[in-house]
Amino acid sequence: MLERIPSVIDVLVPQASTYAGDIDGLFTIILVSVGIWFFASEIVFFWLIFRFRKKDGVRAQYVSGEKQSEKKWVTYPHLAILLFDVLIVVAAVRVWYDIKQDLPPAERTVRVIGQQWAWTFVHPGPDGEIDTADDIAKVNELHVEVDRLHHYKLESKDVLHNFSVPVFRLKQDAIPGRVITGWFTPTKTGEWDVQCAEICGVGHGLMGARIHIETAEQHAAWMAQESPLQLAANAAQKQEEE
Amino acid sequence: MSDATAESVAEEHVHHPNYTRIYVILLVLLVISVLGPMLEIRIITLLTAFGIAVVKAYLVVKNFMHIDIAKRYIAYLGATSLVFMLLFFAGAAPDVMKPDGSNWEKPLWQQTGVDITANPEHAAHGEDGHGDEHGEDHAEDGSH
Amino acid sequence: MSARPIATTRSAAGMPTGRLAVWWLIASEIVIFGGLLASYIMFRLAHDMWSEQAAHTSTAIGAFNTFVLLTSSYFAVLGHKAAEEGDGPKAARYLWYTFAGGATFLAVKSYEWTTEILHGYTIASNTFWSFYYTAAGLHALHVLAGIIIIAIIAVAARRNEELHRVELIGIYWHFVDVVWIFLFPLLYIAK
Amino acid sequence: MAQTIPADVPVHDEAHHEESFWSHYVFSTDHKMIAMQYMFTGIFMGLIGGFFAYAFRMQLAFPGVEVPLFGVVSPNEYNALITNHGAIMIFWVAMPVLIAALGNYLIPLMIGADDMVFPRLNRLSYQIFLVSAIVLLASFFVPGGGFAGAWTFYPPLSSTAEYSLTPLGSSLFVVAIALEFAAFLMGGINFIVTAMNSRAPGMKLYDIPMVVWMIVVASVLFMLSVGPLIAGAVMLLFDQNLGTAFFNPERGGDPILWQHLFWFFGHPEVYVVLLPALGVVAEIITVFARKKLFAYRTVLYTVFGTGVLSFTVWAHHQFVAGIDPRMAHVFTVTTLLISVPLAEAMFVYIATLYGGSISLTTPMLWALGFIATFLIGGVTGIFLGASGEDIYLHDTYFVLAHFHYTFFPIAIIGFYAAITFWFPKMFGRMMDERLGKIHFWGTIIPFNFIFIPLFVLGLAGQHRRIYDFTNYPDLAAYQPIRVFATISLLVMFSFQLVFFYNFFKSMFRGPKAPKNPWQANTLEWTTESPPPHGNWKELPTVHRGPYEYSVEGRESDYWPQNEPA
Repeated sequence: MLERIPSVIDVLVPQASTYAGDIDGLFTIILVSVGIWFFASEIVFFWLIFRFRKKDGVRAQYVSGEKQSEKKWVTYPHLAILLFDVLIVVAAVRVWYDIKQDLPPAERTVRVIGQQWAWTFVHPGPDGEIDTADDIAKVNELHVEVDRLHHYKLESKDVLHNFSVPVFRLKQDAIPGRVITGWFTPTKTGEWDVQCAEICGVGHGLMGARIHIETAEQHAAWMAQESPLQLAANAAQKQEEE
Repeated sequence: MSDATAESVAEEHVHHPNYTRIYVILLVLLVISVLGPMLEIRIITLLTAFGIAVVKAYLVVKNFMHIDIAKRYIAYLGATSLVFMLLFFAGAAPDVMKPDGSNWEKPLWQQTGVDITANPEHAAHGEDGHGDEHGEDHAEDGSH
Repeated sequence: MSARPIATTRSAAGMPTGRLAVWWLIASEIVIFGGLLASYIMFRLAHDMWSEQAAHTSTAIGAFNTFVLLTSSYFAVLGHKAAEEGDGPKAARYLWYTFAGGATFLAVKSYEWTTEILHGYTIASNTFWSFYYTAAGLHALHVLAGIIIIAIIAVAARRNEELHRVELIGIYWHFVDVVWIFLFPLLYIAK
Repeated sequence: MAQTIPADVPVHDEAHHEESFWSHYVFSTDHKMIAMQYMFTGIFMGLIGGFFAYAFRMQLAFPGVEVPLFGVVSPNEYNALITNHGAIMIFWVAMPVLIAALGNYLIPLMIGADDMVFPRLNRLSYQIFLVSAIVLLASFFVPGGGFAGAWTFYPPLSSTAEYSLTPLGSSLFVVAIALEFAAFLMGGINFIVTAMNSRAPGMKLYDIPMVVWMIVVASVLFMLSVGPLIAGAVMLLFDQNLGTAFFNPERGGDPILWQHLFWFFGHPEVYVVLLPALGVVAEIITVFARKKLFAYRTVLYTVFGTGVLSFTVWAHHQFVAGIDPRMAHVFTVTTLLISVPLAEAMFVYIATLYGGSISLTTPMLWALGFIATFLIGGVTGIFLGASGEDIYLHDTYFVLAHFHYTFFPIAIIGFYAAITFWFPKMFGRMMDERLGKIHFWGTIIPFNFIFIPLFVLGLAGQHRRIYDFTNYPDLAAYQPIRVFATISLLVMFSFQLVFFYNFFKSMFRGPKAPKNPWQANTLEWTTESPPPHGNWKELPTVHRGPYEYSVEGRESDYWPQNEPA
């Protein structure tokens, strides 16, 4: 629903996951709701400064603001703000529920491991399961297939890290001693930044990775090329040649 | 100003409770709170240990610290700080107290309860036995 | 004594300044101990196996120390009563009894800790022991601060000076007592 | 004497003695001198914090360049710079200047008392604060350098030397912060008790000037929220140095616990520094609009409401930090709820201008500038409090720009408003209005030019605390925006020279200030400028509220609180 609202973030960062549109739509909703109040307040504010600037012979009025007829000028707006807040809460909670709390069944699972100062991504091999012999572990390189619902299992080996993929609008801290599960479904092929968004020591600034969103064919080809079985075979072949 | 000071001085000359009686009650409660847990029944342990702690604290605060004579807002102040601590507990406990939650788990949970390696005396004391409900923990400890 | 400002002698809130300040101090102490104990309780409820560790604390020593603190509190309140009656030397005497209680508490505590550390239960052994030493240690620091102040006040009270301070240190001392009343079951009894 | 002084209380007589330099400036127990000590220490720390900002902004705009006066910024130095910039600006600038300096200076003067209730405790509070500042500064020079794990010092990075690589720096950082808390606890108790007990005869609760209320409520918030973090700081110190494992998950601890302990304090802390600034603004706009504060009681209730609510919102800093997702719903609701009292406070201030006679003096410009810019900080907070949106915006430059739009108005604009307003009282001389206005425009315009671009960078997905964005292919293209923000910062800094010139020139050469240069009502304007030791020869009595301006049927448009009817 929210993704149909025009987005301002989209101009800067493409949307590459199913829920990116929701977050961008939510941004627009909040922008409009608070924007109205912000501009209204600033306009009234500057108008009052101009209108009631000091003039010779004009005295200020004595307004206590304690009378109901006067107080309504701040009471009504603040009730209206409460109303806008409710709207924002409802929208925000829905988006949050979909992204963080609800966990649709996975088609693929990747393990994401943060450590000082690199990301290790454990991809399932051709068998589609992680924690098996044909897992493909890559450093700072995440390969996912477009339009597949991925679960990530996020871990940290040492300090706090944060797995952030701006094109997905996704962010989650990695906590040592915890495994946090989340999900995403890529919708657009391409290659973008993955950042660490929680300070993790000297190398925090260098702890970037790249996400490669590939079509099914590209992904299969990559998997075939990188699978441990294939790599072992290549190595054996190389040895033979020597 | 002087009248306010006089007033506060007057306030101090209030009826003093019988301190000795309170003290004896406190000692009796102390004995109960020590004896209660010896029955090794969990509910009685909790009641005698913590229930009596609350009663003792109440007696001290009321009769020794004279909170009932002090201005009312002092009691509210103390209550407020306690309520905020409850709030803190309520906000933090879902993360800290639980082995797992919505979409997260702590895989190290089971093995980290007792860090035996840093505890040389454990072998000697571990076999004492402390009630059956801890049987599992012993098994857990044995694996280290 | 330096000059006391007129501000200190006013009591627009209906309470002598010193007593008001002690209560605010106690409120701030409640949240310090509260934060620590809330953290402890979270861990404690989470880890059933800690009772295994808690079993190595000495309930007898803990109970004796509770007795000592309750008794010292009793003397403190008797001192307060004496001070209100204007009997400085009597108040001072009771304060010294309180002082003796606090000192006994610390002596017993030192013996207890020495024994435990010699048995290998150090602050780093396990998170139960970390909380045990941190909470009891923070409390012991308050006892230490308390008896130092008690000594200072007792010396003045003997000369019938600053008698209102007997009440103030008393309130603080009772608070230290109350904290121990909760620490005792939390650290010693619950097993 | 209007005061009947109990016989056993010695009267101030040492004020008439010649005081030595040491007892007058260093070991003084006079609240005004302690306020000055806090203020100048705060300004000094502010210069250091500002210098840090200069160094790391230069690095961001021109990566790898040799920054003049600093040198090449290494990654670890960069992290240390941002960490200590944050910590200094909040704990060693905003807190001492807004709470301690203003509280010390204004509370006794505004409630008609001769000093704080515990002058020696007050002095001790400053001395501990000074030690904490020295410990922090010392931490930059120990082996390994200053702590570099962000001002929130999350463990395990802060608790484990092999991760942070700053073994001594991290411990000293924690010690400095703990000492600072101890100092402000003492100061806070002093403020609260003074305001509760030592009000001038006749001053009822609703006659207390708003800034005093605000400082007192802020002190209460500080006192009730800092406890868990003091306990946490002790636990962290033990983790660092004694081998405990409170926050170490491998041995049964939990790093999330720290985040709760920290933010349970950290969020009320925002209001701790905000409220005094709001109070300053209330004093100034009423004086220069010649208006009664609109709905005094409503303001007070919004302040109490904000204070209570501020204890219930802390985990919105941790939405994506690994807390249970279900908890986020609760904290979203409370966070958005807190916008209501604050919006109301803003509305009240704007409503106060209605029907006024507004003269745009320098302090008034700062106060109005506060409202205009703080509104931006306020509304951008809504984005971050909404859990769903925070997934994307958390820890981006959007957050950074947001809280600079709150903290800059609070700490910097609030300070300038207060200092230009009370300068005549503090130093007995007037500041230069023309220089003041140049300084105002030279600060407020570049300030917006620094941070509005950073909102855009945040929306583009740029994260905080990264020392060189050109390493990120998707972010490298935004370099011109970073350069623009840095140049704006340089412009803003250079205009601060105008302030310091004005400040020191006026302090020694400015025209003598009368007792009440702004024709204000509150009690501090009824004594000499600067007030003598003991503040008044005869302590005042209060007859009315602090904001009786332009009362109908009176010839003069102000009505001092102490003037009998």
